[in-house]
Amino acid sequence: MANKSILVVGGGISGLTAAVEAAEVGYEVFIVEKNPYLGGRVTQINQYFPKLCPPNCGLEINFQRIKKNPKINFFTLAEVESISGQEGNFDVTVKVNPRYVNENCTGCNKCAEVCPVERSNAFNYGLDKTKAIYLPHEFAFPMKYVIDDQACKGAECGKCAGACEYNAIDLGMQAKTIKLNVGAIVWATGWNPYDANKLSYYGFGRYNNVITNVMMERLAAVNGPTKGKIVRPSDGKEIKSVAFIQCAGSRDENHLKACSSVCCLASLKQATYVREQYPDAEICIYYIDIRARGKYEDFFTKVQEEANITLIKGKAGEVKEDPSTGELIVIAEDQIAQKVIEKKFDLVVLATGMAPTTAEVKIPAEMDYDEDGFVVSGAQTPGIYAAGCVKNPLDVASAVRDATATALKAIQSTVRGQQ
Amino acid sequence: MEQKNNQPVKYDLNFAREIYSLENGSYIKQCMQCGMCAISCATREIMDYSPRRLFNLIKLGKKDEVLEANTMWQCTSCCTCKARCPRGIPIIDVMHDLKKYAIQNGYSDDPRAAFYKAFWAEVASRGKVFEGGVTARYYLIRGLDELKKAFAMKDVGLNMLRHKRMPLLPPKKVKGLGNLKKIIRKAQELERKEAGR
Amino acid sequence: MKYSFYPGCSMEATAQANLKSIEAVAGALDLHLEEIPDWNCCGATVASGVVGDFTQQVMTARNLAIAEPKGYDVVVGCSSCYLSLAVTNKRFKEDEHFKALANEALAAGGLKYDGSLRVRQFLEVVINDAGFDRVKEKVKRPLTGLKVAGYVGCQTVRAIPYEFDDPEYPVQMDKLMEALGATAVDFPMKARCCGSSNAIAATDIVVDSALKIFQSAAGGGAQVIVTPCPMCQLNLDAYQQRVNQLHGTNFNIPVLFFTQLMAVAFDLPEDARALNYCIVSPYEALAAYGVGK
Amino acid sequence: MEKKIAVYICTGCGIGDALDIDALSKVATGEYKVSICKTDGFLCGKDGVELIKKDIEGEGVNTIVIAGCSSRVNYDVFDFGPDKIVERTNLREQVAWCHPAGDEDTQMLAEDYLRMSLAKLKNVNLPEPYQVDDFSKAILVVGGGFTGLNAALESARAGYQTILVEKEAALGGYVGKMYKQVPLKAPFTELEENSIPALIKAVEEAGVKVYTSATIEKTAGAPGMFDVTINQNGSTVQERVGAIVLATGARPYDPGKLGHLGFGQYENVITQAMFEEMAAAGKLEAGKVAFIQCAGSRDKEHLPYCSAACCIESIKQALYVKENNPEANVYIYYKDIRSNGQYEHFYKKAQQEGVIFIKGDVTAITENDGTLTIEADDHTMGTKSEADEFDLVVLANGMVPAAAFGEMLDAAPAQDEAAAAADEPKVSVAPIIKSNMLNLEYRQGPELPSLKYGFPDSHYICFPYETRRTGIYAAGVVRAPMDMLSALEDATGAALKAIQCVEATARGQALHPRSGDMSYPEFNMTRCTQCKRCTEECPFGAINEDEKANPLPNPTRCRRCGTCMGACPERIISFKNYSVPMIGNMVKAIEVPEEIEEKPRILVFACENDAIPALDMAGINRLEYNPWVRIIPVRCLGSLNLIWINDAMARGFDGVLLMGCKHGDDYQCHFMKGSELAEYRLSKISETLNRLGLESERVRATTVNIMDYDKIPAMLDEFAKELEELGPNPMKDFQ
Repeated sequence: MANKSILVVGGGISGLTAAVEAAEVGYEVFIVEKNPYLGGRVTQINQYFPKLCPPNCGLEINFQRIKKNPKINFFTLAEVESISGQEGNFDVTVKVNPRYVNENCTGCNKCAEVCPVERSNAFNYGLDKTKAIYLPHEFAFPMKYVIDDQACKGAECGKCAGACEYNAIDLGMQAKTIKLNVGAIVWATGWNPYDANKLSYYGFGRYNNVITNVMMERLAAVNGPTKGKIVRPSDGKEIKSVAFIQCAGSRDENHLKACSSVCCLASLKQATYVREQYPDAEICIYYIDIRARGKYEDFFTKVQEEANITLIKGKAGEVKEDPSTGELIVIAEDQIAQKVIEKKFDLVVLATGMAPTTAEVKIPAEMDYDEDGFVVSGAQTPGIYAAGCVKNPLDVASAVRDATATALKAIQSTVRGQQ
Repeated sequence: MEQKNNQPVKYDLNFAREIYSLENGSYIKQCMQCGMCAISCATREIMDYSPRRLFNLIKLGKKDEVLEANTMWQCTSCCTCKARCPRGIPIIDVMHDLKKYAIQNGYSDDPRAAFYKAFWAEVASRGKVFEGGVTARYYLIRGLDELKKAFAMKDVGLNMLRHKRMPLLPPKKVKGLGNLKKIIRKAQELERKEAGR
Repeated sequence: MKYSFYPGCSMEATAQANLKSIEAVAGALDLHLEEIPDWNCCGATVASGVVGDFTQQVMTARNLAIAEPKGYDVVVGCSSCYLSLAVTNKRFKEDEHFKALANEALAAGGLKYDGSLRVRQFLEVVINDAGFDRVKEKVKRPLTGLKVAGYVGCQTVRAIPYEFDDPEYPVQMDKLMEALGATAVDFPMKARCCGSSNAIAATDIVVDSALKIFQSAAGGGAQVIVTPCPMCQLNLDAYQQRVNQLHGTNFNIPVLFFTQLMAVAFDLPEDARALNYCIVSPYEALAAYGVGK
Repeated sequence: MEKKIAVYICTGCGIGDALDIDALSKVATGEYKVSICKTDGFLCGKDGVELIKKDIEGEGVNTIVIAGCSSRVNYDVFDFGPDKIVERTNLREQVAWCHPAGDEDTQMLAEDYLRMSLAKLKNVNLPEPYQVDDFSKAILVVGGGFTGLNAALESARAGYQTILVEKEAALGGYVGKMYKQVPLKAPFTELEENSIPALIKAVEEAGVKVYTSATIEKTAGAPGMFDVTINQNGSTVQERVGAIVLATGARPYDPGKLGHLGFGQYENVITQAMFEEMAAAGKLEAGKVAFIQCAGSRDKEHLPYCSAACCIESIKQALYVKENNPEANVYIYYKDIRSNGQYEHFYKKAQQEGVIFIKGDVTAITENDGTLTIEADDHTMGTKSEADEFDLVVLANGMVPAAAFGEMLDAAPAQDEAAAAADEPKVSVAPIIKSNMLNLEYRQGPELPSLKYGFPDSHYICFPYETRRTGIYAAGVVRAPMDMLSALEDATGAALKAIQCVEATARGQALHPRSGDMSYPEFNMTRCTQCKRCTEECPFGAINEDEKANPLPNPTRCRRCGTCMGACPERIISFKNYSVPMIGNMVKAIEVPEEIEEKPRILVFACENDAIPALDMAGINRLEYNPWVRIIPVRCLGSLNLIWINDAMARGFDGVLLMGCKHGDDYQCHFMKGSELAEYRLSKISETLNRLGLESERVRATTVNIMDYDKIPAMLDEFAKELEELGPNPMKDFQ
């Protein structure tokens, strides 16, 4: 008897969507997420283009849908270790890493108050710190604390365990293995921001005021490291000018060969963040082509008109720092003006693109990948489907559509498996 | 680019096709006009056209502008543009092709053309390079005026001489020079055959 | 470890210090270099501009063909030669059509190259094969307090990008200098072009490039510049006085091959250090490390 | 169901420290005569839950009040089965974590919240699902082009009976006429064979029932029971289906309007579609061809949007020419090359094949001796340019959705006129274009409302299949401009949504965003005055009207927002667990201190989708705010009935604040118009309030999104300050 349940790997917007959509048809779903919370990359985004609305709004609805639906099961801090079997009958081994905090946690924050150790806050891309025991962010679902075992001093400290009134802290918690039997698998492990350190000509990592677009989201977010104030990381100063460098790694044979699809719109969106906080700031976008497809063209037009940005046709070639002021000099060839220009900025934002997670970690099954590591669509292993940005670089709405489509593909696999 | 009498520049693909057929020429077609090369170049401030603009001129069919440009001669083969080009165009190799093409087609006014010829003559005759030899050949090609200019630099040369940096005698020729010459001749023959392919 | 060694033309002329110090340092680190017999010029980046890439690469391949029977990795001590040899070698490995054609040409001289060798730079061999630990062991006179600008130059890291270091902001040579006890200074121009062969036909370019490099090195407080490249070494060394004359500057930064500084730290004899070849005198800067005229 | 109520007060997470729990318990046991009221220090712990379960078993408790944390957390811990009513009184996030411990005002707040919960329960009943016998699970796909065929195939492959209706005699649509198609898979460089013939075969093999030369004459009914009248060559058939995928495609932009690019003037200036036909017919001999991008698109005078597919379609067509004759000269004039994603490889491929790309604006096209000359501003060269001797110029003339053709209907003319006459704000209504695709028998119009430019798209980023006509999902280029790869995904996604709709409908459950909700509005028709407010304001067109203007509800179209309930002046619309009296009782349960006590009261109606989580976030961040506020969550501000404002003012509340979602062009309301409608309704009562001597400023609407939690304290303090300036509500004395 084949199995009608579906495993969804990755609890970001694509995975959540695939899971919720399949469950609302009536299928049992398991979500395996490697972070201690669901929501993935979109939880770190301040606003979506083109509506400039907060991602947490849609996530809240999705979490409500999960909460109300007994057919959805999820594991956080979990990774798929192996897959065997075939369409309609896959055996999957899932490793669940220790949270060191059990289900008793009420989210009261007493533990973090007493924790003596700090760690770099990955949620804010290292722009600030949290305690070693922490709530990943205030919207975290599930709302349970977690311990970073790289930072935690363990039982020798134990202050958090002493402070917890609910016996929720288990410093000796071990990883455990879970076995699942499912009919189909949706792989939706998403993307990583392309490593800006590899673009040494832009000085990321050497110059504090060169940041990436994902960091910009955190700087602009009210629950970010600066409470939403966009400032220079080097000294916390307000900014008078900002440059956005498009195709930082994308459309590049040496880095990501594909276009990442979203960065043009993301930079236009981030220009609105800056404009809202700094009515007089100079905003320049260095680009090759502005890719605002379909109705996004309206957003492009609107931002151009309302945000008063300067578009410079020419990929930025280099960024230099004036060490005395922390200012950055962006050098580019303004192709319309037919000359090389050097302009000074307080902040440079690299529009780094999407590297699929499968560029680094492959699916433990027979699958094909393209030159950037994106999963090639089509059934290499029937019954395993990629969804969202692990397959194509997509904006959120497209990823959601793709995940919805993939939910049907997975359902079809379980139906075929019945025959 | 200068526009004569405000007349529209007329595209002519014939010259472009000729350039595209050079050893590395077909890569030029991949240029997406991003301009990364323009910034990467160590000598960009003194180049007539950035590689991007040069590729555009090729596309337009502006033969004289392209071949009279100093762009390829300013190229020092530092590889920055080649390492960075998002479209994977081996720009320095394209520049080699353009230098060769310019020399072959009689566009060799640039002093570097003389230097290149001198260098090659030196290699071809001994299998190794001897700076003294290259320099002598260079001034032979460029003539006396150039030598006068060089005189201003004599302290550099003297300093080198003083620190045993400029041997006056050439190194030994390659023993297998005959074979090397045969190899080179054969290579050139094959290359011509390939180009005509 | 045994290696086939390709010195290149400059080592017989302008860069004899390079040859001397490489040989000495290699010996000290148990790296056995065997010169490729009857090697010829690689054509540098100049020959292609006259005869095209193919002919230049075939000419280069003659050296590889001669070295192939031994099977050792080919070690190169010159950046420009490395560019020629490494790129040619890569084509043999990746482009079957090229390989067949090139072998047809080589056959005219009775040679054949299968593309089986690895082409490596001496700098990379020191770092990866000898290793920082062995280097540290050999240091007799730690270069404590010496501020070094590691001028890697262009082709060393960009011939095959990311092969062993970042193509634009390399760090490996700095680490090597730290292993000698020296301090590597922040040096943004460390991988920019020196002007290359324009030294003869367009000296302005070299003077201009050198100025920027000196400014950058001096900005970091460098006492000496080290480089793995003979062309870089020559341009920065020979034109330093000229830069000062033309720009009213007074740079006095000795420019050494990194191997010369290793020889100093290893306390190898003067012949290995070959400091007398330096045009800008290094003796003052290195006085504290047992170096005297 | 006879309710047996028990109250459980959790004292953990600081609640016990903040409040006098005994006094709080007395509210339950004393005021509300609840026989079981227990406290626990860790109610969500094993022992706490066990305590409750024991009472359920032993005492027959079936209605449980958890006075502790927010319902956003521990939803699973406090789930005691579908036959139990659970009410969560938020003493943690909304009391203990955002108000000072041990304070008199904090205690009053907690006691009021418990009162509100207990008062609410009087009108809360377990919902019973709406189910009828003859629900259909069949899926209808309208449109037999690339998207429609794929949607039908995917639906059939999932095991659902599928019906496909195509107006032309042959299936295939626009793509069917193509010579070849753009790559849909890695490496994204190779032209693919036209997939339509294989698709048609697959659709037939999958058992899809196909009607060609057929149109939809009428669509009556509702999800699970749509009765569709199909006209095939003049004769009609009726089909009952559960849900519909609308995949009627797009048409090329009218090239007749592109005279400036020589169309109509020169025979050899043609459109992308014409070129496909030429290529399919093997006529590819042109030796020099130019493609002009954005011919109509990205142009304020024509189509302001980008048509999304044209760049890669032109690249494909350029490759046709090169494939046929590698020596042909092919130029593409463009603004920006939009080969998004992996189509970058396709762009590069065309370049490698020798296609010349010119970033520039075409300024003139002329004909000389039978060939065409193009003048353009070449942007990357900074010159005017000219190229001549073109045999063919192909205009990439973009796309217009099939839904955009037809007469534009004004959905609510009566309301507009009235509003215009009274110079009052009016609620914007999405236009409906009579495009003759579905011919819905809906009171609000015969087709899907269009979002912009005639595309019946979803407005939501997170929920791109959100539809304002439940059970009808637009897919492909009728919905939004897109390329074929997107259309393929869209077709499959829409098929899933249609399947989900028929399944949820059969279970009697609501669809997104209140998915799973089994309550639905019930109408007490005896008191109906036929005012039409409910039928006009329903955002989903769920309510039809009979000829006497009586509302005819369709529960399976309903999305349970309660907008009808809020609109009804007679208060005849109720859900089993959400009603006008339920909220009214909560308002009345709040103790309003007398004027002399100088403790004003502010009533907040907060949308549970965004405002309530934002208030929770204020708590989680320990942001302190005004203790005079009492918060009542509502499903949507659209469900706000003005009687609640009346009640509140009459009770002596000093002010009422509505916290809803953003409205306007970028609205965030999950039910489209809820917050806008609430403001509209407020505007109607301001005069009445003024007449009663109550300043209309006392009642105010504001928008709060989920990330605005940091602004909430100031927002409330400011309102409180303004109310203080106005002085106490004069009605207090009449209590």
